[in-house]
Amino acid sequence: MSAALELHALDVVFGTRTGVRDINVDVQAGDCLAVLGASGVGKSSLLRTIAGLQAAGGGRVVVNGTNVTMEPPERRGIVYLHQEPVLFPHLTVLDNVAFPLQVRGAPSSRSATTAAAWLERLQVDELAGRMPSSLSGGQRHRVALARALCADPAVLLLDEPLASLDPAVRRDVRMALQVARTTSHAAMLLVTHDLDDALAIATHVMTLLPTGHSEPMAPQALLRSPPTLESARLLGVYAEVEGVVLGDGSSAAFHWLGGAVPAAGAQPGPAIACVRSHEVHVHCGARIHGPELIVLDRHEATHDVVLTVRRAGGETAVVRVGAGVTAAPGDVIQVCILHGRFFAPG
Amino acid sequence: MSAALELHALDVVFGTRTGVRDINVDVQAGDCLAVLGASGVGKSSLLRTIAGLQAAGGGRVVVNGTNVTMEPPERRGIVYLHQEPVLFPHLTVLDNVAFPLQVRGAPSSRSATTAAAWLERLQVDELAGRMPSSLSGGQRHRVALARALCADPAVLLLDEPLASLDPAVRRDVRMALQVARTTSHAAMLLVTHDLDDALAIATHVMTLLPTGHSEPMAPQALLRSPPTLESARLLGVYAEVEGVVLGDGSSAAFHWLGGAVPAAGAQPGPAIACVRSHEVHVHCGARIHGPELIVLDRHEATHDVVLTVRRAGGETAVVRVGAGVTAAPGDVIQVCILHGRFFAPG
Amino acid sequence: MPLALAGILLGLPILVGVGYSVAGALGLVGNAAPGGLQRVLGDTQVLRSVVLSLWIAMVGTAGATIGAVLLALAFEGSAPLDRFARAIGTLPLPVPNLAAAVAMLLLLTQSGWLARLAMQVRLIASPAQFPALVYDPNGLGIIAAVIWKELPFLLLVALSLQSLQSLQSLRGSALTAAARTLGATRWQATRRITLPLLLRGMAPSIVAVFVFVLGSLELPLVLAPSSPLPLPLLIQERRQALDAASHGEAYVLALIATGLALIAAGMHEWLRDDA
Amino acid sequence: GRPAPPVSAAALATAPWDSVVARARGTTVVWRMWRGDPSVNTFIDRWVAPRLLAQYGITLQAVNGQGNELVDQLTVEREAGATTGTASLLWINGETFAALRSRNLLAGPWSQVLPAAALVDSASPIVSRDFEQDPAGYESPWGTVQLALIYDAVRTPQPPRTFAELAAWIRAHPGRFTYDQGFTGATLLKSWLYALNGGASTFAGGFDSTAYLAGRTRLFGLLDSLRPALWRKGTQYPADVAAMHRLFANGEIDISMSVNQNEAVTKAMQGVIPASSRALILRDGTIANTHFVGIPFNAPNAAGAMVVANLLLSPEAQLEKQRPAVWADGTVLRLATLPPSWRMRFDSVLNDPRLVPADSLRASARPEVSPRYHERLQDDWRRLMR
Amino acid sequence: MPLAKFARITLFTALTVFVVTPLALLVLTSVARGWFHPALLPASLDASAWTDLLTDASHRLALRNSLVLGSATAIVATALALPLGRSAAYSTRAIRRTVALLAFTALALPPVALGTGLQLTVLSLGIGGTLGGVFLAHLVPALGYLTLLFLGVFTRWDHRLDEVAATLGASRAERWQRVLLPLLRRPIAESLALGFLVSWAQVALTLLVGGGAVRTLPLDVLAMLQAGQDQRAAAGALALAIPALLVIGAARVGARNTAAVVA
Ligand SMILES: Nc1ncnc2c1ncn2[C@@H]1O[C@H](COP(=O)(O)OP(=O)(O)OP(=O)(O)O)[C@@H](O)[C@H]1O
Ligand SMILES: Nc1ncnc2c1ncn2[C@@H]1O[C@H](COP(=O)(O)OP(=O)(O)OP(=O)(O)O)[C@@H](O)[C@H]1O
Ligand SMILES: [Mg+2]
Ligand SMILES: [Mg+2]
Repeated sequence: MSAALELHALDVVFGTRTGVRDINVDVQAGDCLAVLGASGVGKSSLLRTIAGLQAAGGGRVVVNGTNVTMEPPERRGIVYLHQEPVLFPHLTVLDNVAFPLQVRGAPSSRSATTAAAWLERLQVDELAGRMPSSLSGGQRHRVALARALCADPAVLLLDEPLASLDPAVRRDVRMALQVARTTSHAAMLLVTHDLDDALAIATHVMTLLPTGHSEPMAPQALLRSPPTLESARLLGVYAEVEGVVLGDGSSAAFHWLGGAVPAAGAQPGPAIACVRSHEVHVHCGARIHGPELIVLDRHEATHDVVLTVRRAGGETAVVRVGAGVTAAPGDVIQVCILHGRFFAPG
Repeated sequence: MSAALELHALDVVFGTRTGVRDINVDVQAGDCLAVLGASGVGKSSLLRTIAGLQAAGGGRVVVNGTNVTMEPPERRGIVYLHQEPVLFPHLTVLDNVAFPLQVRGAPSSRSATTAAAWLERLQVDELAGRMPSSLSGGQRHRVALARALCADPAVLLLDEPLASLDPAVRRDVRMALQVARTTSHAAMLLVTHDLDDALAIATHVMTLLPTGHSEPMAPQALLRSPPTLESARLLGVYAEVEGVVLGDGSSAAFHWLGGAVPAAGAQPGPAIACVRSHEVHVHCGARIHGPELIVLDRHEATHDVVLTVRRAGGETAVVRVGAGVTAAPGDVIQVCILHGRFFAPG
Repeated sequence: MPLALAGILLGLPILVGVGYSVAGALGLVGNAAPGGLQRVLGDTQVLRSVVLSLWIAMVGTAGATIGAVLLALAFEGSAPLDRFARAIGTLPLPVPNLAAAVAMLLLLTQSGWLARLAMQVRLIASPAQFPALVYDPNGLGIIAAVIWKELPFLLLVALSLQSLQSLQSLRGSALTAAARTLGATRWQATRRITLPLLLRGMAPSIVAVFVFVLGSLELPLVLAPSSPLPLPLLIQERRQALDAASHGEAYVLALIATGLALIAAGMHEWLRDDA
Repeated sequence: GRPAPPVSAAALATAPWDSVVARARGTTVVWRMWRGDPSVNTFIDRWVAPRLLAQYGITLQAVNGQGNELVDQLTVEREAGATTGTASLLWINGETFAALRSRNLLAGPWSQVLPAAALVDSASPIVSRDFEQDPAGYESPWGTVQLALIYDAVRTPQPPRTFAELAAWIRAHPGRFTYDQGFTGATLLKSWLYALNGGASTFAGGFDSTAYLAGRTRLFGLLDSLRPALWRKGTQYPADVAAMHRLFANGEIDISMSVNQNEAVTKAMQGVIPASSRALILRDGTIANTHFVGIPFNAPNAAGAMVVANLLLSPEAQLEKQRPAVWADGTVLRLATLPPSWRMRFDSVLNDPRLVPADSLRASARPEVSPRYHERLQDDWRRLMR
Repeated sequence: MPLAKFARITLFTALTVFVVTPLALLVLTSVARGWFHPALLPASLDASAWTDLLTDASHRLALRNSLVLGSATAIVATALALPLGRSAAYSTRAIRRTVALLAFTALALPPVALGTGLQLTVLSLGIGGTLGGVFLAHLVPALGYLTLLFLGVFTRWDHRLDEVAATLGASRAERWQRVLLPLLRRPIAESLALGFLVSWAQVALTLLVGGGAVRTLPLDVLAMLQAGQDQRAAAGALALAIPALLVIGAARVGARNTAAVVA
């Protein structure tokens, strides 16, 4: 069976110039492809092109085996959720959400029930009778999402559906998206800046960068070994440690001011190591062999701690370490990187 | 010296009813108060009330010692950044950013230079000549932010300035906000859903909940010991473990299906423990005393791993553990909670 | 499809109209003698007519625009005074031009109501002392009528633009709110944000008023000076003269009038950026 | 498809009158006429129309349109190949007739076959000629009028009685006289042209360029010398006679005028000018002319139109129309040929003290000359004097 | 706008005087016979102009013609201009400009040029001198005005509303029915009123294309005016204004739901 959504050599146009080139992607029904990319790289434009809201620069959009590249938006079976929610100002929240059912001719009592169910799943059921102009930012986002989900399309394009939500609501909305994906077998494309979203909902993820786009891969694979430095930076979980790779092949090692790390297969020369906080061990006081570092600054982030350290010589480095690490400015520590991904500096 | 911004018994109105009541807050020049709150709780309305865009239900807004409650917005010395960026559609990006300088009568060459500097700091300098309608969502946010910062006001109210940005850009924007706060000595109020923002920028944080609001406190304090279960949920870093507190006073202990945890001072009775991932130790195979748990599900999130576990009896629990934990479904483990915050179930 | 229909319904009559005028100017139809162009170009009366008509259209349109914008901005609220002012401001809209001309005649001539009032309070002693506003070579009476008649139209346009804007931007006028919290005074927000946006929206209507006033016959018919004669009257006079030469000139003049109006419209279309 | 072209007036003229009347029964006649005067409208709508309907079953639809509008309309209709036009009857005279005739836009000849045509005063040069042109059966007369000045007996107890007196009066009363740019003003200028150049006979017998130029020089010289004493110092002129009446009524000027000598009475009755307004005929003589009805070449209902034209010539219609309370329009009938009872009725109307006496009219009436004079004078005045 | 209360009241007073005085003069003139300089007010009142106007069958015919023409023009021109303005607004810049220029030309052509051209067309269609022909003629300037109106509306229209409706599966007809028309109630009401007014006040085109055979109220008023019948002309002018006022009022009521801002 062919995929629910296939993009063949799709080119996306920004204004007058071609921005993103040659996208080739299949999304099966029930799958979700997350798209990660820097701001302004063309994610929204890609989605709008697939939805038929702007003309493709080239290539084809195929839905369930049918080439829809020339079809108007309403005949593609694709629903697009705008990045900034657009609600019909003259309809109540409930009528907004019931809209896609009503245009499909559903009896109004049934469409109201379905719409109300979606509102409830997204925790905005008590807003049903309100007009959109009185909603808060996050409420508007959720109502727009409820409306898109209510349409129950073959292909669902979601442009940052989870922005502007607090973590508690976000978790529930993720769940609703999961439900939509698995129970209604929609093929989803999800634009997000948050890898957590991709990990929670997506079956695949691809990165979109000014330099090009990656092939879709499993979200965990991206998290563990991002293909490029740029894509690593998109994830926001890596500390970047500068150093140099010496030796090559299986004996290569990455040398930084905190010591050396085995780096089998890395290219020799100046390198940047991307390291997650749990891949770093910190020893307070000097207990193991290796250089001693003075902690200059400690910044507690939500999930980890960012330490700025200096070696006696004067060079400094920034490392992210586990939230349990207690090292404070002035302390002398040793930092042992257990694992890293090594890239040539950008 | 009085604070740059003082709110005295401020009531915020939603449509016709009073939503948030009795806000009393001081923000000193150069300080930043982050406001965390569930979607729809009234954060934007609070900011709009302070800015003078909607009338207060009661109370006073004082800026640098002057009561401005009855003043029009432009005479309050307060700049408000809308949650959804509002750019002037007939002005270029540069002119948008230079707008606040121009209305203050700055010579146009100087205002253009200053505006361009802000654009550069927010990495949108190459958009200077564009019209707003051609910008991407994140670009629009950044331009609006640049414009607000360019105004260099005594009080800066920022409504989710960091939404819609990818992690790399987000880091730079946080830095720009830091600069603005420290160099221009603005008093800032920052609405965000992301505790990381508060930790990076804010000197204080308060939570806004349907049940009421907290006193401002240090961001780290909130992260370490949130005052209520609801505020803990806002942070998105805690696993909630159900159990019961037995004993009281200093001998109280929290019993859950994975064992017991000292819970000095906790109220006896059913309780929920909020536990961060680094406060949990996992032993694979049975090595320490305590119940054995079977891993039912493992979900890798960006910063940690979410495990669903079951005791032989049949009860299940969800715990968040460090990203380095390798336990997989089917494994038998022991989970030791080292530390927790204990609340009566909501 | 609608575009094709437009081509037929708008384009065809225009084509026929312009074509007929060109044929008339060349002396091919309608008992018109050729050579009108040279005669018209060498005629100072024509030049004075063109200048007068442009002057009337320009000042009248400017006056109506300023008035409409002023009222739209001053009375945009929802207080009773605002509603009342908007209702009164649009009151002359349904009054046909002809009626407006009569009303201005009754008001403004040297023996009109204003003159009578002036006489009553002994400002003047005879009609001739009252300033000649009607049948006036500067067209002041026509300009007054144009403003009286077109201000309501432009006001309506301005009001409907304002309402469209507030309908679409979800929380009231977010743009002015943004401007004001950025430190713009109410006046600055008006001048830099509201006004430019309003004028952009009104621009086609303003040009339409200009174009309409330039060609309209009814007001000059009742209020115009006999010398110089506004262009539409000159066209009519030449057209109704019985000799073939005048007929030819009428068509040339009609083309000149169309050309002037189209230059205005073209300038507007050209200057407008569609961002 | 298009309806077959209707029977032309010329063809009908050869048929017996009864058959014309029969053909007209139950039809509608659209008559394009000057609809500006409520007196005329009332006469047409309340007197003529009901009688047409009662006697002939004809529905009369009187609509606005005069002069060159008609010429234009018919010209375009012919260019468009419209063999069936809109109007069946036209109110015309003078230069309009000339223009229509020269372009073959009129049907005819037909007017001589109207039964009532026998009553027309064909001996009168004013009725039998239209601006020196022979109607030649292409138009049928139905009323005559003569140019008169109108003054307010209270404001101006001693009005000028000759053109010379008028010039002196203007100089003595600066700013109190003007003339309009329309037909009435042109008729005054033409009358003045006669007076300055030895009478109408100088210009009789077709257009004579040298006579015209010599006369024009004299006339324009005089007008130029009068200019500073005119209303608005001669820089502006009222657009039409209605505007002039308005100035007169409101005391901006002291003398108005009309091509219908009796308008002083009818307009005063309508409240357009003060009740103390009077008419006077300048002794040097003023122009009198006749108005006609014509049938366009593409009239959809020529038979009906002929019946209407015939009714207009009936003594009943002519008498009614002449009543000061109705319209005060002069008759075109030769009263001598009428039965005595009719003559008496006409006499009683003509002797109405409010009207200009009939003998004074007869003595001062001057015929129209070639329409070219009218055209040239109007055109030259616009170019040289305005 | 930044105006003090005092300034607003002054402005309001000036506006009222400016607007109302001419209208009041029309009303007075329509009931005054022989009201001449220097009388500030008429000496006596006289309703004859009104009774004539209302009782005269020929005026009633003119009124009926005017009403029929006005309504037909309003409805047809709106129905055509709305989709035209919309598709032009969403087309390329070149098409947009062409349409705008066409619309301007429809307004700019002097009646002599447009009218004669139309007259020729209408005559060769065989509908010279009929209501239908005059209706076609009125349609041209009305279409010009209304196309500009909707072009303006749709260039500032948030077309994401269309996009959402389309991707949610609403067909073209449904988008019109459920989104566009409800949101456009006010512009449509205005367009109807404006289309009516364009036809209602039309003199020159009616005269030319109607060949004089189609009588409308403004033509009657023009004739009265040219005869110096100011009293009747004033009554006629007011008679012209009143139905139009009703139309505008109705439009306003029709638009009420979407026009909270406007009284
Ligand atoms: N009309 C236009 N002319 C020129 N550039 C344009 C035009 N429209 C969009 N762009 C550019 O195209 C790029 C892609 O825009 P798009 O909205 O797809 O970005 P995005 O990836 O969705 O970004 P974000 O995460 O900020 O929403 C942006 O850099 C934007 O500035
Ligand atoms: N006119 C109104 N009538 C009724 N309720 C209103 C009105 N305006 C706003 N509200 C309600 O007020 C509450 C606060 O809105 P506000 O925009 O301040 O929320 P918020 O905290 O900023 O939420 P978010 O994070 O989603 O932006 C919302 O629940 C909203 O529905
Ligand atoms: Mg985007
Ligand atoms: Mg908000």
